Amino acid sequence: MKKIEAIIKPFKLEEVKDALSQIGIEGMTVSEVKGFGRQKGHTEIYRGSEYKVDFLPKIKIEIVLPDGRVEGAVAAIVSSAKTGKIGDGKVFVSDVEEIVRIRTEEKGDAAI
Amino acid sequence: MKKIEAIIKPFKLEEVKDALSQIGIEGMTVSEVKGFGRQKGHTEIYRGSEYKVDFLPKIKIEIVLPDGRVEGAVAAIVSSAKTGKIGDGKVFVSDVEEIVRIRTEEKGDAAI
Amino acid sequence: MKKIEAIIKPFKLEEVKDALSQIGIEGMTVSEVKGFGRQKGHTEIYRGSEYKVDFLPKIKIEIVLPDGRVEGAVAAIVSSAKTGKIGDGKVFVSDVEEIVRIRTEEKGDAAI
Amino acid sequence: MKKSLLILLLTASLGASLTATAGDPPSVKRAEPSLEQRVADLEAYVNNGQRGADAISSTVSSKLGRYDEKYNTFTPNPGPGPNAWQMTSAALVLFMTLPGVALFYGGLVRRKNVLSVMAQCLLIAGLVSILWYCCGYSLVFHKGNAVLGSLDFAFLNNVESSPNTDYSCWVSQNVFAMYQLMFAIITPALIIGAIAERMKFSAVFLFTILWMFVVYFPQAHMVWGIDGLMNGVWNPSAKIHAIDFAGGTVVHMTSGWSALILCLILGKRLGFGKENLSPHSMTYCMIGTGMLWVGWYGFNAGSAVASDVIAANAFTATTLATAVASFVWPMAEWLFRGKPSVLGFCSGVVAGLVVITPACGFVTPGGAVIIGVLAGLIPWFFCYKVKGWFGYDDALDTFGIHAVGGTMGALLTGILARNAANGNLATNLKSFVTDTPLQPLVVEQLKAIGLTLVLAVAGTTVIAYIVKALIGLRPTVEVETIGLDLAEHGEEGYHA
Amino acid sequence: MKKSLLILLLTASLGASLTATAGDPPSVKRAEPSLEQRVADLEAYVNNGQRGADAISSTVSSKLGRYDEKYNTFTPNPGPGPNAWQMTSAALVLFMTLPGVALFYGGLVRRKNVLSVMAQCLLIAGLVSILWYCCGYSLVFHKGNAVLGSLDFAFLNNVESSPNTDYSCWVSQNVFAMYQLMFAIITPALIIGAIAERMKFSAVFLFTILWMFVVYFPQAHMVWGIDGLMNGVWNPSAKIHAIDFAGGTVVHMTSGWSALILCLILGKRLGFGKENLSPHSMTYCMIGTGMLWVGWYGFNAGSAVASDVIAANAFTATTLATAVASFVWPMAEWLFRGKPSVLGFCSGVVAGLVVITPACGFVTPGGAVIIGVLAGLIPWFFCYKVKGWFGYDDALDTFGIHAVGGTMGALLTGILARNAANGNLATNLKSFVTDTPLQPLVVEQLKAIGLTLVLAVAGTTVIAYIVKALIGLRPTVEVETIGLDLAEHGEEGYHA
Amino acid sequence: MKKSLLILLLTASLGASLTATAGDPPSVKRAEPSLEQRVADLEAYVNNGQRGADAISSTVSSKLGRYDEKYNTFTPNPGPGPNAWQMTSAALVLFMTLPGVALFYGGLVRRKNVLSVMAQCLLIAGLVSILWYCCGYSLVFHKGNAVLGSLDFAFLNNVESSPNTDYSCWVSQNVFAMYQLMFAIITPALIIGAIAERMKFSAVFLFTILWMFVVYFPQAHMVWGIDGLMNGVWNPSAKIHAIDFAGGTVVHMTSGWSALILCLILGKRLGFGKENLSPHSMTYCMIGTGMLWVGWYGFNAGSAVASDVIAANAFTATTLATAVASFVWPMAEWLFRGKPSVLGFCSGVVAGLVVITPACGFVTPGGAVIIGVLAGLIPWFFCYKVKGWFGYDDALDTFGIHAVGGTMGALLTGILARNAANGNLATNLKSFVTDTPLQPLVVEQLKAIGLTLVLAVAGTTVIAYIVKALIGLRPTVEVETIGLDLAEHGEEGYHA
Ligand SMILES: Nc1ncnc2c1ncn2[C@@H]1O[C@H](COP(=O)(O)OP(=O)(O)O)[C@@H](O)[C@H]1O
Ligand SMILES: Nc1ncnc2c1ncn2[C@@H]1O[C@H](COP(=O)(O)OP(=O)(O)O)[C@@H](O)[C@H]1O
Ligand SMILES: Nc1ncnc2c1ncn2[C@@H]1O[C@H](COP(=O)(O)OP(=O)(O)O)[C@@H](O)[C@H]1O
Repeated sequence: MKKIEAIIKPFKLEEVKDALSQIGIEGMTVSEVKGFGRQKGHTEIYRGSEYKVDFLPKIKIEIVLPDGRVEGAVAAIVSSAKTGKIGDGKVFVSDVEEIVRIRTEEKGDAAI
Repeated sequence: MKKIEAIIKPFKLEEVKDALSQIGIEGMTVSEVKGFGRQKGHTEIYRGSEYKVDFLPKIKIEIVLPDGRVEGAVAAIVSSAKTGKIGDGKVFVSDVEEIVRIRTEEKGDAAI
Repeated sequence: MKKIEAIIKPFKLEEVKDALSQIGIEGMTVSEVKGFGRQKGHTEIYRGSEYKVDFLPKIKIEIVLPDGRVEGAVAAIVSSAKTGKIGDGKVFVSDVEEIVRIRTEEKGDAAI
Repeated sequence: MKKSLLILLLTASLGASLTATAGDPPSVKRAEPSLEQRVADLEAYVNNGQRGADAISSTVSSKLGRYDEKYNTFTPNPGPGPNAWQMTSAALVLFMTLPGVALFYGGLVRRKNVLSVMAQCLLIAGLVSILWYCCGYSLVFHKGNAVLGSLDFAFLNNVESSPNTDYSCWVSQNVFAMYQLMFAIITPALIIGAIAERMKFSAVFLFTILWMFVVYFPQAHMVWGIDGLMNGVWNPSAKIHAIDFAGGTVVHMTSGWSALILCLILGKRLGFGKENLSPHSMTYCMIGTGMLWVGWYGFNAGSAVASDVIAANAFTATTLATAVASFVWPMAEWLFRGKPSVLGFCSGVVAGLVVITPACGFVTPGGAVIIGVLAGLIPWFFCYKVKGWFGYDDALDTFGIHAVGGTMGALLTGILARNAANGNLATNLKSFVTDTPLQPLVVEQLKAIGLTLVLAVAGTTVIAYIVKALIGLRPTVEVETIGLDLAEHGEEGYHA
Repeated sequence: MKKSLLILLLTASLGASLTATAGDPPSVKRAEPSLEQRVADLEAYVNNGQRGADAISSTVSSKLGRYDEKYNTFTPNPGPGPNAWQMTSAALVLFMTLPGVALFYGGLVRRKNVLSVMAQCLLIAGLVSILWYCCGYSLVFHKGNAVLGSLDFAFLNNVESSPNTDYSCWVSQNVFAMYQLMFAIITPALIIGAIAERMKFSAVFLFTILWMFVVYFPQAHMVWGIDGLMNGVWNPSAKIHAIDFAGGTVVHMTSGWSALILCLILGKRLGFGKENLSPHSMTYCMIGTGMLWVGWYGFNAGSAVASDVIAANAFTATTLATAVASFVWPMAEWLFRGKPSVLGFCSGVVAGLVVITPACGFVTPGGAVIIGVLAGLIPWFFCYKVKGWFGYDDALDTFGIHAVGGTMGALLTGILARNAANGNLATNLKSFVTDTPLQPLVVEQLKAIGLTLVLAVAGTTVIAYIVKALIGLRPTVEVETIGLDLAEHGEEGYHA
Repeated sequence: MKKSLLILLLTASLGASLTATAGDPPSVKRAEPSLEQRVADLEAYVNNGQRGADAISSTVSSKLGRYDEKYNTFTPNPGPGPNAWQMTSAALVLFMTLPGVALFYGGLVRRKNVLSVMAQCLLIAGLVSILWYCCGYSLVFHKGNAVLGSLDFAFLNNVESSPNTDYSCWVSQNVFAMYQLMFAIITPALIIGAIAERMKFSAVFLFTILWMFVVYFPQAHMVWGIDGLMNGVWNPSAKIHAIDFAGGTVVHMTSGWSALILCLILGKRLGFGKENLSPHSMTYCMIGTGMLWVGWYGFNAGSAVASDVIAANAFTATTLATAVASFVWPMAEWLFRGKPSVLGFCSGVVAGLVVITPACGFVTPGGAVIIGVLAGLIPWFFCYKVKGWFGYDDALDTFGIHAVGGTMGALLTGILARNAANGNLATNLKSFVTDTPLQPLVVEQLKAIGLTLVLAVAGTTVIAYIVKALIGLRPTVEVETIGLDLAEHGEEGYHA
C-alpha cells in the first residue's frame, strides 16, 4: 500500500476531490498547511512597517491506496490541481506497511 | 523505527491518549484534519441555499516508535478509538529511517 | 528521495527557515500541531475548576529532499531549533518513492 | 400538551388576581389651571414632581396633558427629558442581553456550543416579549392583589404614550412597559449561564414560559407593583417593607437561585472535571462584560424612571461599586492564585453590578464603595472555593455571581440605605430607615430574601420536573458531544 | 472621467431644483412676550408644540430663542430633552452601520472577504458624509420642488444649532442634519449585502456616489422634504398622500430593490451553488443583529425628532414587531426545516425591524404585532423559497429582507395606520386615514411603492451599466479566489 | 514599597493645593421668587442659563431647587434633559474604553497578547476609579490653586445630585464627576497602545497610579478646573488663555507624548522589524473603531455639560471632521501604497476624532472639514513615514495618532475657533478670538501645547525610571515569547 501526499492550492480542493471521486477514490484526509517555495508571498504594510508574508496557505491531501491505484490517483490530482502557475504544489508518494480500519479492525487493502 | 498515523474522531482523543499512556507511550504529535470517507457529512441550509458539508473534523495522531512497540500501540489505539459506528477512522503504519532529538542530538530509538 | 519531518517550538520557525535557506533549501511545508511529550503543559484555573493543558503548540515542518542533502538539512534544523530545554522536538527521516511537481509534471529530484 | 399546560397556568394566575377597582373620578368638572398653577406644573416637570392635575381627586386641569371634558378625564403628557432617558435606558437594557449576555456567556462556552447560547438569548427575547404583551406587563404592573396584578392591561390595552402616574409622572407608560420588558427578558437569559452546553433547546423554551408565570411575574409584582406585597417604598400597606431599587431580588436572586436548582436537576456536563472546558473566546466574554457595564446604567439609573436626582445617585453608586469590585476580584485572584485573569476582572465587574443593583438608588458613594469591596470578595469566594467543595456544575457561575450577589445585595441594601441618598425613604419607610447599620429595614430585607428564595427554589424545582417529564431536559450524549450548535441549530459558529 | 460624470450629475440635479422662496417676514417689529405667552412657550416645550414666535407671521417674540431687532428675525433655541434624544438617536443610527451592519454582513461572508465588507461600510460612511455636507442635506431638506430640494443649505450653510421648525421645533437643525446623515449612510451600506464578495472596491465607490444623487436624495426629498411629492403628513399639497415614518421606502425599498438589480447585473459569486459559502462567523452576525436592534431605536423612535408621545409610540411598536418577527421566523424554520437556526433568529429580528420602520409612528401595539407576524413569514418565504426558484445570488439577502420587507411595510402602514396612534394623521390626511383596513391611504401607499420601485430599479440599472462601462464591476477571477481582503486591501481579517 | 511611594506622592500633591475659600453667602435671607422670576428660571432651564438663585450673592430663591432657610443655602436641582444627556454621555465614554479601546488595541496585537491588552484596560478602569473617588475628582475639580485643586471633595464628599454651578447649572454634580471619571480612565488606557505586548502587568499598575498624580490630575485641573491656569474660557484670571473643549491637551497630548517616552524607555518588542507582528484580528480593530466613533459623541458633545446649542455644534463638528479624516487617510494610502486598508480607514476615524476633540465646541462646520482633511494627512504621514525614519516601536501608534493629533488639534483650535460657533468665546476671550486665522488665541494655544508637552514628557520620564528601578518594566524574554496572556494572566484568548 502507498500513501499519496499532495500539497495543492486551497481553491483547488473541490476540483481535486471531484476528480478523485470520479476514479472511485472515496477516502482521504485533508489538512491546512502553509507552504514555502518558489512562489513568493506578498508584502503587507502595517502602518509603516513592512512584513514579508513568506508562507502561503496550502492544502495537504493524504490518501492511502493499494499499490495498483496510485498511478491513476496521482494523474487525477495533477490534472485537476494544475493551473500552470507557480505554486501549484507537489505530490509525494511513499510506502505504507500496514493499515487498520478502527471500526472493524480489518487490515491491509480491505481497510482502505 | 515505525511511524503510526491514526485518524480518529475528535472526541476520542482523550481516551486514546490515556490508553497510550497506560502502555507507556508518552510522546505523540496531534493535529486537526478533515476527513472524507464513507461517513457522510451533514447538510447545512443557509437561507435557502443547501450546502453539503463533506469534510468531517478528525484528529490525526502521529507516533514514532521502536519496531517492537508498534503492535501494542495499534491495539491500544484501535480499542480506545472504536465506537463501532462508521467514521471511526484508520491507523497507518510506515517505516522511519532516522530520528533525532533536537535537544540532545540523540539518535535512533534513544531519541524517542 | 527522503522526507524530513521536524517538530519544533513555534517561536523557532523563523530561525529554522533561515538556516535552511542558507544551505539552499527553499521548499517546505509547515503546519500547526500539538505536541505531547516529556515537556509538561501548564495548568489553567477557570473559576475554581482546574484544567491540565497537556498538549503544547508545536510546528511541524515537512521537507522532501534528494538523499544527499538530508544530513545537512537535519544538522541545520537541529542547530537552529535547539534551546536546550525540554520540548525542543524531534526530527524524523523517512523514505519517499516518487515526487511530482504539479505545475510541470516533472518527476523525481527535478520536482523538488 | 404544552398548550394546555400553558392555559392551565394562565388561568391559575388569573384566578388569583383581583379585579382592579379604580377610584371613581370626582364628578365635578375640572377648572382651567391658573397661571400660577401652570408655572407650578412646569416646575414639577423640571423637579420630577406631580402636576396639580395628576391626583385623581384634583379639581384642576393642566396644560401639560389633555383634559377631556366629556368624560372628565385628564391624560397627562410625558416630558421630553425623562422620556428621552427612559427610551435610552430601555435600549441600553436590551443591549445587555443582545448582544451583552450572549457574548459574555457565549465566549465562556466551548466553540461547539456558542450558537446555542446565542439562540437561547434570542429565543428568550422574542418569547418573553410575546408573553409580556399578552399578559405579563398587566400581571406585574396593573393593580391587582399583593401577589399578582390583573389582566386589565392585557395586550397592552390602554397602555399608551401618556404616563401612568403610579410609576412615573413624566415617562410614557408604553415606554415604561418596554423598559420593564427588557428586565423580563434579561432575567431568564441569566439562567442560561448555569445550564449552558447541555440543555435541550425545546426544554429551555418550555421552561422559560412556565418560569415567567410561576416565578418572575409574581415576584416582580410583589416588589415593584404599586400594590405589591414587598414594595416598601411606594405601597404604604406592603406586608414586607422591603426595598429593591433595580432588581436584586426580582432579577438576580430569582435567576441565580433558579439557575442553581436547574443545574442540579440537569446534572453535570459530559467531561466535567476531566476535559478542558475552558472558554472558547475570553475576548467575547470581555466584550460582553464591557457591554453589560455600559448597559447596566440603563438598568440601574433607568430604574428611577426619571432623569432626576435619584437617577444621578444610582448612576454614581453603580459606577463606584462596579469599579471597586472589578478591581478587588482580580486582586484576590492575584493574591491567592498567583495571576490576575481577565475572567477575574470580568467577574468582578459583573459581581459589582449585581450587588449594587438593589442598592444603587438608596446608598451614598461611601456605601457603594463598601458594596464594591464585598462584591469583589464574596462571589469570588463562592466561585473559586464553594463551587469546588460541592462540585455542582454551575457552568458559567450564574449561581456564584447572581444568586450570591443578589442575595448579599438585598441584605446590604438593608444595612446601607440612607435617607441622604434618597428622600423617598422618608415617606413610607420612616420608621425602618434610621440611618444606622442595624436599622429595622434589615429585618424586612431578610424577609424579602426568604420569600424570594422560596419562590425561586420551589417554583423552579416544580417546573424543571414538569419539563423533564413532558419533553426531557437533556439532549442525547451524541448531541452533547457533537455540540448543540450543529445538532440543534444546524450551523456552526465559525467556518474557515 | 469620474469627475466630469459627477459634475454632470450634480448640475442635472440642480437644474431640476427650484429656488426656494421664503415667505417674507412681517415688517412690524415683534413684541416682547407676555408672562402668559412665556408660560405657553414653556408648555410648548414640554408638549413638543410650537412657540408663539415660531410662526413666520408671528408678531411676538419668545424668551426661548433670540430675537434680532435689527433684521426682525427670531432664532429659536433647541430644547434640552429633544436635543439629548436626537443626539443619542444619531449616535445609535451610526452604531447600526459602524459596526452593526459591518458585523452583520461581515460575519456572513467567508473569512477571506470580511475586511472587504468592513472597508465598504467605512468607505460609505466617509463618502456619503462628504456628499451630505456639500449638497446632500440641502438637496433633501431645503425647500425646492416636489422632487428635489435646493442648494441653499450647501456646505451646511445656515444650518446651525437653532431648530429648523419645518422639521422640529425643539431639535437643533445641525443635529437633525447629522441624524439624517446617518440614514443616508446606512442606506447604501445595506446594498453591500447583495453584492458581497465580488464587487470591486472602486466600483462600490463610484456606484455609491451616483446612486446617492440619482436615487437617495430625490427619494428622501420626495418623502421627507417639507414640500416633497409624497410627504403626506406634512405637505398639504403633496401629490401622493403617502406616509413613511422612518424610511420603509426611503431606506429599505431603495436599497433592497437596487440591491437586486445590482446583484443581477453583477452575476453570481464564483462557486455559488457548488462550494460551501457559509458564514465565516455566525457569532459576528448575531452581535451585529443585537447592535442593529438597539440602534434601530434611534432610527425609529428618533424619527419623531422629539422625545414625545409619538416617539414613545414608535419605540413601543418597534419593540413589539421586532420581537414577534424574531420569534416567528425561526419557528417557521423549525417547522419546515427541522431546526431553528441563529441565522433564522437574526433574520427575523432584522425583518421585523425593516417592516415596522415605515409604520412604527402610526400603528397601535396590536398593529405592530400583526406586522411582526407577517415580517417573520413573508421575507422568510422569499429567502428560503423564492430565491431558490429564481437562483439569483443575493449573497446576504438584502433583497429578501429589505426590498420585500420595505415594500410590505409600506403597504401594511397604509392598512394599519390609525389616528389613535398618531394625532398628526388628522391634519393633512383626514380623508385618507379612516381607521379601517381598506382606508384610502392604502392606494396612496401603493402609488408611493410604485414610484419608489421605478426610481430604484431604473436608477440602479442605468448607474450599474455606467459604472461597468467606465471601470468595470467585478474583480478578476484570481482576486475573487484569493479573497478581496488580501487582493484589494492588502490585509487579512485574522492572523494566528 | 508601592504603598509608601503612593502615600508620598499623595501628600506631595496635597501640599501643593490651597484650601478652597468659598465666598461667604450673604447673610440676608433669600426671598421667595416672584412668578416672573419663576418663569425666568424655567426659561433658564430650556436655554441652559443660570437660575436667578444660582449666583452666590443672589437674594432670591428658586423653585427649581431647595432653599434651606436655616443655613441660608440654596441647593439647585438638576434638569431632566441635561441630566439624561450627561448620563448617556458618561455611558458612551465608558463604552469607548470598555470594550472600545480594548478591541481597537486588542485586535492589533498578536493573538498571544490580546488578553493582556484587555486586562490592562480593565485594570485601569478599576484603579483610576478608586483614585478618582479618593481624591482625583477633588484635585481636578475642586477649587484650589492654578495647578491643582484641593482635597475638599475627597471621597466625593459633598458631591451630590445637585449641580455644581461652576461646571453646569443643570447637570447633577455626581453625574458630572462620573462623566469626568470616564475621561480619567480612557487617558491612561490610550498609552497601552504604545507599550503593548511587552510591559509587565505590575509595571502598568504602578505606572498608572503615579502618572495620574503627576500628569493627569494637574493637567486636567489646569485646563478644566474653574480656577485652572489654562482655562481660558471660564477663568478670567487664567495665565494662559487657552481653550480645549474636550481634551486635546488633557487627554490626547498627555497620553500620546507619554506613550512615546514610555515606549522609548521600554525598548522594542522582540522580533520587531523581523517577524510578522501583524494584527491578529483586524475585525476587532474595526469593531473597536465603530464603538470609539459612537462613544466619542459622549466625549465631545457631552463636554458641553448640557444638551444645548454648544453640544449640538460639537456633535456636528465631530461628525464632519471624523468622516472626512476617515476618508482622506485611506485615500492617501491608496495613492501612495496602492491599496486602501481597513486599518487605514480605522486610523483615519480615530485621527479625525482626536484632532477635532479640542476644537469641536468652538469651530464651524467649515472649520471641522478643514480639520478632517489635515487629520487624515498629518498623522498618516507620521505613522507611515516618520515612525519608519526613527524606528521607535510605537506598537499601535499612540504617538502617531494621539500625540501628533492632539497637538495639531490644539493648534488648529487656536486658528479656527470662531465666535459664531460658540458665544462663550466672547466672554473672557474677547481679545483673543478675533475670527481670523492668526488671532491672538494661537499664541495662547502654543503656550498650552508647550506646557502640556513638558509636563507629559518630564513626568513620564521620571515615573518610568522610578517604576523601572522599583519593579522593572519588561517581562522576561520567555514570558514575552510565550505571550503575556498565558504568562501573566494564566489564560488564552481563544480555545478551539
Ligand atoms: N521540498 C519541498 N518539501 C516539501 N514541500 C515542498 C517542497 N517544495 C515545495 N513544497 C510545497 O509545495 C508548494 C509549492 O511549491 P513552489 O516551489 O512554490 O511552486 P511549484 O510547486 O509550482 O514549483 C510550496 O508552497 C510547499 O508547500
Ligand atoms: N484512503 C484513505 N486515505 C486516507 N485517509 C482515509 C482514507 N479512507 C478514510 N480515511 C480517513 O478515515 C476517516 C474515516 O473513514 P470512513 O470511510 O468515513 O469510515 P471508516 O473508517 O469507519 O470506514 C475519514 O474521514 C478519513 O479521514
Ligand atoms: N514518539 C513520538 N512520536 C511523535 N512525536 C513525538 C514523540 N515524542 C515526542 N514527540 C513530539 O516532540 C515534542 C517534544 O517532545 P518532548 O518529549 O516534550 O521533549 P524533547 O523533544 O525535548 O524530548 C512533543 O511535544 C511531540 O510533539
